[in-house]
Amino acid sequence: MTQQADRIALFRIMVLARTCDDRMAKLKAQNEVPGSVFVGRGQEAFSAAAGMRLRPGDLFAPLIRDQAGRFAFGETPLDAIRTVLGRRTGPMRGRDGNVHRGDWAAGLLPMISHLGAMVSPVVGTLLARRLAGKQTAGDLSVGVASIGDGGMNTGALHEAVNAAAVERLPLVLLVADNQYAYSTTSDRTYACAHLVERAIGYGIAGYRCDGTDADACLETVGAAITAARAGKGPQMVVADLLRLAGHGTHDDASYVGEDVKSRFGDCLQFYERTLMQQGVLTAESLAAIRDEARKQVEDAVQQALGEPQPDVAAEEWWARSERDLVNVRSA
Amino acid sequence: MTQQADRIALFRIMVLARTCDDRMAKLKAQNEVPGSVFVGRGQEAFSAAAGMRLRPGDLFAPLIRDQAGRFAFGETPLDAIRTVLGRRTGPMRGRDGNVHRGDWAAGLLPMISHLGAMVSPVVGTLLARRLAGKQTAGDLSVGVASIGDGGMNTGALHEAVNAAAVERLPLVLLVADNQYAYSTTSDRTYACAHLVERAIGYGIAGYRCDGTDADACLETVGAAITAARAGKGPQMVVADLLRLAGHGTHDDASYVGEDVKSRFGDCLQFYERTLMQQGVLTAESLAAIRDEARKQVEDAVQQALGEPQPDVAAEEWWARSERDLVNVRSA
Amino acid sequence: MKYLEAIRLALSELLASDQRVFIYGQDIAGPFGGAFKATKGLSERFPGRVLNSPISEDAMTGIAIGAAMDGMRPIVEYQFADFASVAFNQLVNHAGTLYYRTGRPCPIVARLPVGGTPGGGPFHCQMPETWLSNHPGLVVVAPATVADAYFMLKDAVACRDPVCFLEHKYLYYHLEAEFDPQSAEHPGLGRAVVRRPGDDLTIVAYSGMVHHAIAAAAQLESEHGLSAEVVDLRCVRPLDEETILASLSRTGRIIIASEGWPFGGPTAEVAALVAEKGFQFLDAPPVRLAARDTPIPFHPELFMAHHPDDHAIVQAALDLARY
Amino acid sequence: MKYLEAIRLALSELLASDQRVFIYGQDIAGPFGGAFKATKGLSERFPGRVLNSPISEDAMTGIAIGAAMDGMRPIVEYQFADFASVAFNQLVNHAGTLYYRTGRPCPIVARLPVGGTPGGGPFHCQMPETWLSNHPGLVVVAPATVADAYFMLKDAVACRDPVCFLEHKYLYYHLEAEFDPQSAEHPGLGRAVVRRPGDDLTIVAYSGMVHHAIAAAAQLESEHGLSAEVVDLRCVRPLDEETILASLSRTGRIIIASEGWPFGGPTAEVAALVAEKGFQFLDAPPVRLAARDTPIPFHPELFMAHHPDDHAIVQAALDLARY
Ligand SMILES: Cc1ncc(C[n+]2csc(CCOP(=O)(O)OP(=O)(O)O)c2C)c(N)n1
Ligand SMILES: Cc1ncc(C[n+]2csc(CCOP(=O)(O)OP(=O)(O)O)c2C)c(N)n1
Ligand SMILES: [Mg+2]
Ligand SMILES: [Mg+2]
Repeated sequence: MTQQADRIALFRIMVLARTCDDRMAKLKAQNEVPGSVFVGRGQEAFSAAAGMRLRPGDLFAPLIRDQAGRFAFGETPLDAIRTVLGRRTGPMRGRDGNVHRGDWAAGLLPMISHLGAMVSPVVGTLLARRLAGKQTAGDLSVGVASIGDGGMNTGALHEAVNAAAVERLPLVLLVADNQYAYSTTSDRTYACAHLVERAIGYGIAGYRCDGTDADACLETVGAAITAARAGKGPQMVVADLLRLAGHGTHDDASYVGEDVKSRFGDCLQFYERTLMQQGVLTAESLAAIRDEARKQVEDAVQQALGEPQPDVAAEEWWARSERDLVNVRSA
Repeated sequence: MTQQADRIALFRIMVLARTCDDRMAKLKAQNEVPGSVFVGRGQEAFSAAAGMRLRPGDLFAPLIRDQAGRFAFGETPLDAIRTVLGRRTGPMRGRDGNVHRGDWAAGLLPMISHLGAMVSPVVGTLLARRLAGKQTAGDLSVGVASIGDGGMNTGALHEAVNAAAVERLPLVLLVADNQYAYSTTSDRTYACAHLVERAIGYGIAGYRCDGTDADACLETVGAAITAARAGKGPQMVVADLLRLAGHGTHDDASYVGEDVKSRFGDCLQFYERTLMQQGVLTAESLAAIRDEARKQVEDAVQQALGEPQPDVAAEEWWARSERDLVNVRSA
Repeated sequence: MKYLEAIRLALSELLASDQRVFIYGQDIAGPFGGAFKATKGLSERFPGRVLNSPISEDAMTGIAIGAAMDGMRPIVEYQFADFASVAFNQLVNHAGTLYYRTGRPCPIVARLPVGGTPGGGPFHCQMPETWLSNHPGLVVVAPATVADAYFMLKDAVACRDPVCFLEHKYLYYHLEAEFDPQSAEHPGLGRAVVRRPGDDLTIVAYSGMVHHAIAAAAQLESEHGLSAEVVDLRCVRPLDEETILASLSRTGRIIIASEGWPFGGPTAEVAALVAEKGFQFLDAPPVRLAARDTPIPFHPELFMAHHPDDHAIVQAALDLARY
Repeated sequence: MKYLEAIRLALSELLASDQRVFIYGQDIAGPFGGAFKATKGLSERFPGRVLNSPISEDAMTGIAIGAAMDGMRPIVEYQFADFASVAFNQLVNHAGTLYYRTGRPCPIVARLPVGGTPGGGPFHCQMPETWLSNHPGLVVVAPATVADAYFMLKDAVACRDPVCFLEHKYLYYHLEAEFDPQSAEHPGLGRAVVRRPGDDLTIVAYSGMVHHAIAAAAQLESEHGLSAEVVDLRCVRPLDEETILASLSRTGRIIIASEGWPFGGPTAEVAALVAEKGFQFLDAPPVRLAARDTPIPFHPELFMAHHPDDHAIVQAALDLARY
């Protein structure tokens, strides 16, 4: 892809994610959504950049603000919305919901809620591929795992990143430092000058980028992913940005200080302005992208709303795949 | 204390610890010890240095190679040996054994086995003292916690050090990088060039020292403890050294490569030679120190061997201090 | 007063009356005041004693342990009980072992928002009492009423041993009742109480399930002329065996209902207890009602079908009465 | 062959026959070969497939989960089951939930050295089956014989679901027996077996306790003319209810013995099971024998007094027979 085409594709994804997040929030307000709705407003550029640089066969372990990265990696608006709506259709069949959707077969990991817990499974998959001889030296399939400034302080995250470093696996840790862990300010969650300083302690490459600058995200995240593919071991990219919404739609984020708000803009607005100024986008193409996104999302919403709820009577209450362990016997 | 007196005191402790460790190993060989025996051979200088710079009111959370630090902090050979022998006397009353001995009231924490788990309780005690107004600005009571190269990779360690950094508490983390985690070489446990690089990621001060050089240990650990007392927040000191024995007496350490052995000497031998060369020690004073240590340990062994075993019939099988919860009621 | 407000009132009174008390947890400081607002306004009223923690449940717990051993009475708020799974080791292997090992108790209170709400899904609805109860040393309580939420929290802080305090999330906002915080009259921390007397059968429950049991008892009375006695365990570890057996001795029939999973835990323990020590009282087999043996589903309809409710209890009671 | 050697043989055959199998854990690579030597020689024979891990139980488990979801059959060795407490979350909330949530099973095997040895103390002697069994999704097995150690480990790897494989440390070196690894005849993974037939009472046990039960049964026979049937659960989660109830239906009396702690878990579950579903068979109350409700003491004499043994079972059997 030419670089301009790439930038437009990135912008498209960001618009689509923003549109989808907004629509989900509206569905929540309309009482169509059983659980919480989490949005990635303000974090689309960083998240999308990762998805843009992944390819089939790679892994992506998104968290709660990664609608953009999910779309870039191939998730459909329909799967996103039908899961948020708890429909029987879609990957989680109403058994799990909202941001917990995923598909191991497609390399899109369905998160469990415990922060930090999704990184070691990515590491394990990458290790498995090496052991199984599925990797091509110099052109490795990589695994991207998302984490936030708060999640960086979980024991699970520490153990997983260290293990990846020891094995020199192609893990790319995407750290979205959005200044808050829920309501908690960064000064209450870590004490280093910048989270990128964690990288040296793990013995892995570290990168910083301005999460509000989409081109910078694409470039930096792209470089990290390229290095991982090349066999340079785990990479950590830390983006500075701000969550431009509540933790979930239930949260008014009134705790976010004006000073902080003044420091961070909206990556989508910035990118739109930039691409317009540079003539990469025109009023027409912009309108087309927006209409297209609205249509994609609206089509998905309408279809999802029409899809069946889980059938309680038919539900199979089985936590194990082996129905009769009495007969489980090795060949 | 004059600096020379300090050095002699340090040497005394190292000799006492080595003598005690050796005697415990002998007791184990003589089938007097129910459980495992872990020794700190080769690590006495680093461990003792910490204990030497602590004072009553401070905290020390030793691990399995800290006999020297324990003695320096005030543990008696008798409490050490009676615990290893499982006697009813002594702090653990035969309920817990060997390296798990301690006394919260004296600030000597009785470790649980799970590596990394003892650091957050030290942090909590330091936090409690700040909250209770028990600390004097500029002259804080500090908490030293030991950890090894292997234990540095536990989630518990990560969470605890980060929390201490956020609260800027006077924690001094003593990292003994003895090249192995049990049989596992460092290249299989961490990937950074040196573990001191973890400090920057936590936003705390980091120090390196040669664990085989007792003077260097005393100086570096002393500086770290002084900084912590002054209110400069958590400090991390990483010593390079080698465990000059098996993981426990049950382990012949045959996995330790000759190359590694050639790189690390015995801190006790080095210090003895240095102090003799400098005339700080004479043949006589050295002999006296050794005899004194042997006598102290032997007296403790003889007394401990004569002390009673736990009385099974009289054992109180209570895991809770409240015997009747039905009546527990707030005032 | 709401169940949540009773907890907040107890917390504020504890902070006001006991300098040893402080609260540590994620997002509990003002202006936010906690994911469920249990600490709303407290950090402002008690500066420096309501502290936000990093997302580090293992360290949060270890920090509370260290503070408690140094003479404080720390209260840890976990955002959801489900996340205390990563604090499991510090709770059971550290807090729970200190008294036996050292003779010094470890008075921490772990506040755990438990139980299901529609749409909560597999990781925000769990009941943790079973995996907190096997290791020795911990006290596990589960208040079902507004008054208990208040009094038992104070009793938990008064208790010298580590207490896991299970707060039911559904009750936070949905349960409201008047009570007199001044009243000296309330049952001790380890005491089970009869919420509703009855003669024909005993329904044992705890936490949110108590309300299903009471509703079921009312329906059994009005629609089926069956008199069910409802025993609220209040404290699941240790159990108040006396109260359970006394009720069974009167009724001869017993149902144990829980929102938790079926294998092991308090329902098994109570069923085993009555079989072992109440055998002669049993006119019929003890009946256990627990959740389905799967993760807790996200979809509200699946969620409602996942755990027993008053209808399930009524059905079981009718079958049991017929035995 | 010793119990430990049977495990090593199974591991080596699994590595030889199935390229999907690899082993991950602390100190398992050569020349060391593991804290208990279960993997001695295997890293040399199977280069790159027996990997030392950092001291990171949570990550070790998550790594196995990821590998399993990608088609491998990982075996994780925890140095002591006690330390799996810090892997609790990945085991119960991740491995255990994947099949129900996604429809894709997670075939990992967690090898957990369990049980007491004199002088082991509070953190090297624990039985983890109770806290591994409440959450849905995990299979928990506890081989008590040399043949089971071999066959059940192979069956565990064949099982599509996550299996916690409890290896008793005392049996590692102390239990020796001949068996034919070629024999196609062995009970399925979830099957309980009658180790010794009897008519007067049933003794249910698992893991190391099975041997106390067998010794007790022999003594009851020779010294007291009592015929005790010994049922080895083998798989504690899920339970083979059929075999337990069938034995009870013949004997009418049952003792459930475990080295684990008393509250909840398999002993409570089996007692509750027989009370619920075997009520009509019970000629006497079910009897539970479990460890003392304290941490496991270090001193050998306290340790021996902490858990039930053959003498305790004999005593309980005599009382039960007299009921
Ligand atoms: C182990 C664990 N503890 C607590 C929570 C509850 N929780 C969910 S999101 C969140 C804040 C996360 O902050 P951060 O990692 O910075 O991500 P952000 O929400 O800012 O994107 C918390 C505390 C959790 N999911 N997991
Ligand atoms: C969480 C946990 N996992 C495993 C163990 C078992 N174990 C005890 S000591 C040890 C090696 C520790 O290595 P290191 O931290 O380098 O300390 P050293 O023994 O070298 O002093 C291990 C794996 C443990 N105690 N805790
Ligand atoms: Mg954040
Ligand atoms: Mg080491």
